[in-house]
Amino acid sequence: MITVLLFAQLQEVVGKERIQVDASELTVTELKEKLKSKYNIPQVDQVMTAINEEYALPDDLITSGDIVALIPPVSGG
Amino acid sequence: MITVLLFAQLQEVVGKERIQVDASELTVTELKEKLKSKYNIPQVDQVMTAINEEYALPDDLITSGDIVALIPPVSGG
Amino acid sequence: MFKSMFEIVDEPIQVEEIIKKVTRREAGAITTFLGTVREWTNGRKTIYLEYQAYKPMAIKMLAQIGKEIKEQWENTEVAITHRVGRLDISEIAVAIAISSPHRKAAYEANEYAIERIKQIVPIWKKEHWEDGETWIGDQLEKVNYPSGEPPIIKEGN
Amino acid sequence: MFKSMFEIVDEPIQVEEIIKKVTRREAGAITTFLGTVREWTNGRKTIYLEYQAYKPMAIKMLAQIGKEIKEQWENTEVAITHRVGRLDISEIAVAIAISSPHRKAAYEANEYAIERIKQIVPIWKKEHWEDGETWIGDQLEKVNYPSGEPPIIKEGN
Repeated sequence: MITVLLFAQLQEVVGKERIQVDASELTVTELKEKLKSKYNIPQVDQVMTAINEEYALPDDLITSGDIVALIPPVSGG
Repeated sequence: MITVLLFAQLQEVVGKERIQVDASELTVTELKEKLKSKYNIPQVDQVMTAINEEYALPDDLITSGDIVALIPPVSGG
Repeated sequence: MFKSMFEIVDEPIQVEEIIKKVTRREAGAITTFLGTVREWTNGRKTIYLEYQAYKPMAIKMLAQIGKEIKEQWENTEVAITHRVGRLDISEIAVAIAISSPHRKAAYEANEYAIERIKQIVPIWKKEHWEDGETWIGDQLEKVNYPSGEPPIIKEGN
Repeated sequence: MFKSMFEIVDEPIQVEEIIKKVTRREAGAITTFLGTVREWTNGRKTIYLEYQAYKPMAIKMLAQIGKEIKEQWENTEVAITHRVGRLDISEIAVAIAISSPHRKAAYEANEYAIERIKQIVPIWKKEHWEDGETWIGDQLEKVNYPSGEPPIIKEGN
């Protein structure tokens, strides 16, 4: 099981703060495809991803138990 | 009568915070010469001068009643 | 009491406290930057802002910025606090304090800190305008992964 | 109560007060610079500092710097307080606060302010070292009247 955290506009579009994805291993890109087909979030291509609080690359592997965050363009400061 | 204010090392060298100079009109340069001959302050050539709280040029005129300040290199901040 | 140098808080930011964190006998200069809620942006009136953070990662990224600064500017100390939740006009969203022996580094490092916050710290701002609301993103007008890489180098890479 | 934007004070400087003076609904950025008493300078240990000012002219010159800033950076607000008397290590000698709609101007104007203070404001610092004392001057390592002119243009010239 992979936990996916949502923030800002993504949280509002999906209506949830987190999604549980039933998978044991997949890449960031694969996860994004999965989320696109299951939820109506086209923005998912334009967000960065963090795995366990570290920024990740599209080919990075996510394994069961990981916490993934979808990170829309940040606007702090 | 012209009042001359002294600060920092000049105040310590002369041992006074102010000097009264008996003159009705003279230039900044003339005032400095007068001070050099009367008080032992060779540094006077290296200080800036203000007349009534405005920086002055060597040829600017000082008249009786003016307050002149001798301003050694500043070191605030 | 131990005070962390990098914090995400819900309450109003006390600037003096953050300055205290970086005050040291070696320092001759302390710069602070306060990001405050501005009423007007491009002719549009803001009523209030709402900030959301991915808190644990945001704190990590603030610490990362602190580390980058200490690598680039010798003998600096860095404290950054970002507030989340609802903020009214003129309230402080972020406070950055940098101390250093000399002023040049304190200015440069401070400006670097706010630039990096706007790049890598997972915090989002929602503008509540007179006539609507919107999440703000991509302030830097850059696409994501402009270099094809995330904006920080991971440890061990 | 009316608070002047440019002050010479004998008492410890309260940073929050100076920040309050420049806080405005139009501001999105406030920078502050604090000059603090550093213990070590070129391997020599400072015990304390003593500042002296030609107070009325110093206030005028601080106001002059504020004026120069407002001419160069649009929609900025400036407050500067300099302390005089005896200051111990880590105490604040000068505090500069600048607010502006955007951060770039707030940083630039702040750095300009401290540079100008070191050029034109009649304030002097006496270092009390472990092994002696001395009035500090000419920090910028320039001769006086480097251009043959005083460092500001007088009104009406």
